[in-house]
Amino acid sequence: MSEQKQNAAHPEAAHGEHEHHITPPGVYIVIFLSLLVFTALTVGASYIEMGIFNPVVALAIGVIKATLVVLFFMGVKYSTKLTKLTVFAGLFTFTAPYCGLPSRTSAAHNSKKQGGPWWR
Amino acid sequence: MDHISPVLWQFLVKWMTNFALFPPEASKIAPQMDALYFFMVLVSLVGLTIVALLITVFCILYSKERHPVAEQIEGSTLLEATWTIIPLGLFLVMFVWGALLYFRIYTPPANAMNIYVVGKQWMWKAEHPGGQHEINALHIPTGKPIQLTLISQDVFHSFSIPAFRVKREAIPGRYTSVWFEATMPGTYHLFCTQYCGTNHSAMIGEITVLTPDDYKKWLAESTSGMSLAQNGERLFASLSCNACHNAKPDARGPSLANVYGAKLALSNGGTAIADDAYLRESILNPSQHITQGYAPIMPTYQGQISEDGVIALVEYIKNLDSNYRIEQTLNTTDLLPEGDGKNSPAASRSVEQPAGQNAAPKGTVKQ
Amino acid sequence: MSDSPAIANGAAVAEHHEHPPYQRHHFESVEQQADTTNFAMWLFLLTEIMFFGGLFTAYLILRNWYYPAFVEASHQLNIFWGTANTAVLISSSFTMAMGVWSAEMRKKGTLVLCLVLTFILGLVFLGIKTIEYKEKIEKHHVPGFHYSLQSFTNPASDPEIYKEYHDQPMALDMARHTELYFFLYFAMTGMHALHMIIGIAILGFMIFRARAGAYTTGHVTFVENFGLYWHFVDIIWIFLFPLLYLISRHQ
Amino acid sequence: MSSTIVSLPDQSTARIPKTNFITKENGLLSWLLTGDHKRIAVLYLISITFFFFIGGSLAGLIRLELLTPQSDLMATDTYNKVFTMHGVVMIFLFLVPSVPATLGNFLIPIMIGAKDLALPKINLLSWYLYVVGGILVIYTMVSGGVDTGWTFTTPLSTHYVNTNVMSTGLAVFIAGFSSIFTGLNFIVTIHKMRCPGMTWFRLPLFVWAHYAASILMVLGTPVLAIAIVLVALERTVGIGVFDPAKGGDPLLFQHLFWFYSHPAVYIMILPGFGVISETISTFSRKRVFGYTAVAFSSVAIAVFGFFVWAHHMFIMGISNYAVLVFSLLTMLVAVPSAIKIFNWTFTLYKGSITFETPMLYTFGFMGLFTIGGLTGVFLGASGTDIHLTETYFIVAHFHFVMVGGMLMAFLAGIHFWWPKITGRMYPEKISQLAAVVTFIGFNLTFFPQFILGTLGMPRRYAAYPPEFQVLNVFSTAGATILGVGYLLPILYLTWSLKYGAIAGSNPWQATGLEWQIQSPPLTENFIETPIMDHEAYDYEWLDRQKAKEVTSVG
Repeated sequence: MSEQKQNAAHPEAAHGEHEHHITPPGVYIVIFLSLLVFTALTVGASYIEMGIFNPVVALAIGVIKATLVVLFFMGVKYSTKLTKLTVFAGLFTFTAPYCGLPSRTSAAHNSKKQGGPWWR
Repeated sequence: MDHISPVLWQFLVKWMTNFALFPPEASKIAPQMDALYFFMVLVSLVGLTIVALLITVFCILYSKERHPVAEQIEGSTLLEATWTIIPLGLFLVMFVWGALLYFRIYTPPANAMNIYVVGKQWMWKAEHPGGQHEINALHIPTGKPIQLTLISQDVFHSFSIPAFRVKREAIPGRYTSVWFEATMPGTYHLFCTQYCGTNHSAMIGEITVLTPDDYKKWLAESTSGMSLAQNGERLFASLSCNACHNAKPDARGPSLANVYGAKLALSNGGTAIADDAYLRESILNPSQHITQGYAPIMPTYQGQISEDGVIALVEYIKNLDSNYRIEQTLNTTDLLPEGDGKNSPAASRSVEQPAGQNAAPKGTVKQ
Repeated sequence: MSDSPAIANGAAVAEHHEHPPYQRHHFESVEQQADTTNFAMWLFLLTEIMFFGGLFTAYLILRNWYYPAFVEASHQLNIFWGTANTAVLISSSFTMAMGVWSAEMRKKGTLVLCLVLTFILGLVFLGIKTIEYKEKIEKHHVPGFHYSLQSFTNPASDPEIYKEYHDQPMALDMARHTELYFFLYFAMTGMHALHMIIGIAILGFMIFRARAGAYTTGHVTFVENFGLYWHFVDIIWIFLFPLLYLISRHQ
Repeated sequence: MSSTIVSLPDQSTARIPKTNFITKENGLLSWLLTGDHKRIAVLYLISITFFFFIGGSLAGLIRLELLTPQSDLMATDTYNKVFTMHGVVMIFLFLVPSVPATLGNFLIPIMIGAKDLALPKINLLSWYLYVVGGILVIYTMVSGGVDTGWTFTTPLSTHYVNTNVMSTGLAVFIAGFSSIFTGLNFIVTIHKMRCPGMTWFRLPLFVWAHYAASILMVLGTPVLAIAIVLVALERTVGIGVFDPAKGGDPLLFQHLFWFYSHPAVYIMILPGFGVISETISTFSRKRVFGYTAVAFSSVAIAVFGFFVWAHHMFIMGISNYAVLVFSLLTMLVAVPSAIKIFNWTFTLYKGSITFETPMLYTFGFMGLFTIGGLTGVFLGASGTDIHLTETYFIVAHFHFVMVGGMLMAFLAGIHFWWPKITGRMYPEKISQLAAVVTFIGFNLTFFPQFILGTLGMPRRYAAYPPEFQVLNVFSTAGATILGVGYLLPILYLTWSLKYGAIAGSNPWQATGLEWQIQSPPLTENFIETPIMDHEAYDYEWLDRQKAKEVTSVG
């Protein structure tokens, strides 16, 4: 309690002690470059005929890129459990409605009755 | 005082004569629905009584006068588990029972007589296979399973017959269905229960349940001369559908004979069962429903045929299927007036039938 | 106040502390304040995810239903501009991250530079988006405004696209559904662009404040939280890009 | 029932503390620009009461129209507009913000020992958003109303009505963001602003309930927002996403809408649960029975509540598989509510019970919510849902939960914390009368509707078959009594602002942190940061505390 108050009086000191991690610019550069590489990859992959795997690869690369941004640019890797939990909760409520949504390929027939995620 | 008491008197008389806790049980499913309903009422009453009783007893025993100092109790895992597990068990029973009932109400038997119902602001239009049309009314016989195929022409409506305990939403753009078997002759309410705009409360009608004999009479009186399938046949010709779907060997479109209920191989590689919904969709959005081996040349009829027209076409195509026709004929001959049974397009079609079946292997894979 | 014994058993004497000017009165410490606003920002992003979620759901369901229409309609998008925009947005995210770093290291000059770069890259993104939108307007591919099906019922009439994809002419009933694709395209990218515009406006404000040195005295919360927002907008694009531009290229 | 726990200071010497959050600053502007959560709560209280009475008068009109089977008081059009406005006002402008924005706003920071909510400006912003939403609703009403029903069902709302759908949609959108910001603020505050010693399991259950409700607000409301944006675009541009004629999917709107609007039911009721936990503990002088179970059942309701939305669509043709999943989940979500009811009941066991007004409302809540909850199971079981949905049964069900549950809890809470907010007591006798009148009126109004629904009377009907009249007459008669029951508190609570007895800091001898500070509280709530050194609802701690005070004074 009193310690907290002292910290309040010396925000700089508190800042150094258990304030969040400062990511060095080197990490940012590496992430930046890998994001560019992944962008090139995903564009390249879209030019290769892979059937059902085209959307899978594209979305997988999207997920990897997003993960990199969340972990490093947004600093979740170094942040509190609470933030991680928040991110996870967001991910869960966002993706849960899509479960069972069939990834449509050109081969499968589609009728309104068949297409749809689990809640339809 | 003079004018109040008659009003009160009327009011009480009305109450006594009309008092009911649930509507008449006029269909086969109604007693089953009521059984579950009263089971739930019972459970609720018991639950409510337990809670009310406990509260009352505790309030008397532990009021401040009698019990000036409270005893602090943390909780009790055993008790809490009890009132978690017992309600959970009861709710699960209700869930299973309810689901069984649900599937019974929405799974029509194969031999059901099909009546089409189109909802529009603000009326119900019923179309009987024999060609009879009804607005805000429906005549049906007792003792026959009746399937309703519902669709809406504009907004959501809901077709509800409380005395039968059935209800189904009529949705724009897709068929839904429900079935029932009436047991008691009489007239019953038909309501639209899904709010549908200004005259929602005027979208009501009467279900008239007749004995099979009376129903036969009614059919004879209200016939329009042409069955629904015959109407469809006429429309089929006037839209020049038969220019392609003519069952000739070099036809540009697949033969429609025996298509209904068949598993079709589609040009995009998939398969589909040709049910009512499929037939409707393939008229309005043909390009997604091209049978294998045919070019995607069929134009869309979206916006050119009303829902009633589509229904007539669907019924016509369904009647081209011999199984369906036999089923429906078996189902309705004892109900139809003399000679009317031959009114179905089957009679006039029997000459073309062999040709249709010749072409069938090309487009359809019947399994 | 005799009747209000605040419970303060551990009662350290409440002396008045010198708070930095940016600490709001109801926080115990700057650290608590930073933590709190940071968490609030994350929660706000959570609501944003759910907001976009509705559009993603609509897109995926309708794509499932009208697959050929969605495929052919997406061929109208220009992968070059899409890729360029992705690179621009990633770069802006990078400069933003560097901005946060320079605020933390109290490098005022670098911070201003980074913010200005982010600002410019944001504008470039919107500029490219305008080019793309303009193309759609010219081809009458804006749903609801004289929408034209010509490119789909007769792909050869659209030589540039045809050269690339050799699309088959679509039946009218399917071609009609390309309008749904373009609506979702405009809704999703438009909603994203709206977020960009709001972000750029805030960036402009931040540049002024940064030049005045407001973020380089240890109070980096605002820059950090804005960074989260900016990266979030980036992530939305990271998913929009493949979903709208790429996954249908080969179907 | 002479015995009471009320202990007031000596009225001849007692004074309302000179400095408190009300007297700190003067002038209208000091209220309109305030960051103080207590002042914002009061602003909310005033605006919510205003809209409650608008919604209430609309309900009165509905009941009057239904007195006779014909639509004779007003045209069907007008009737449709009246019930739509009743729904919009009551749900978005009253029920959703009722307890959280008033009592929650006022109490959560104090209960956790903080000086304010984490984001005071956002808190003020959310009130302004609420007001803008409210003004838009009033604008809608005076400029001709809207008749889509509060559910905005497509394609009715997009292509078949010509009324003010846009302004209503905008109002709901904006009011939605008001509730998002309130929820966000609560979550952040509860996580980050707790005073030393205030662990999660020392939080009052009021705070737990609000935490659960806030999760739903933050995650659910944006989906409503996007659904409304799409409806607006559909109306203006004709985008076709919900339009079957263009290949869109009208059921998609139902999914998006209910994805919010079902959790919204829990947004409305959970804070009410919180109030009941506080009152029942205080008036039986006992710790809530099974604190952890009650706390976690709130969270369980929040989590399960997200995955039951399609039970509104059983008869609309969703897949059989979806019907099974959603029916099962609906049954599961009923269990935590049952747990709560029993835990509250057993809180009375071996307590020392008194019957002040908040406790009477609490009993009312428990009875009515039990009925409301159990009839919910009728609708969750897919089979019986077919017969009962879209009838007066469902109207009665959600009025039992929302009005019988939530409004009772709201009134319990208002009476309970009135002395804390204003520093004065309400008059006890007449308020007990009001509680009883409300309970009787409520049952008379809504119980006949269960029978009406079972008989098949559809909801939203301006005219109905004559055989339903008798029960409708009962219902309207009940509504009159109910109206009196709601008018009474307005009168005597206003009266008490000037003439009520001085309450002192802890009239109920309750244990919450809010009762340990002066009433009305100081702007920063506490003189110095409190330290929580005991469990919630620790009446022994309170006794020790009192004993200490006596000795120190002696």
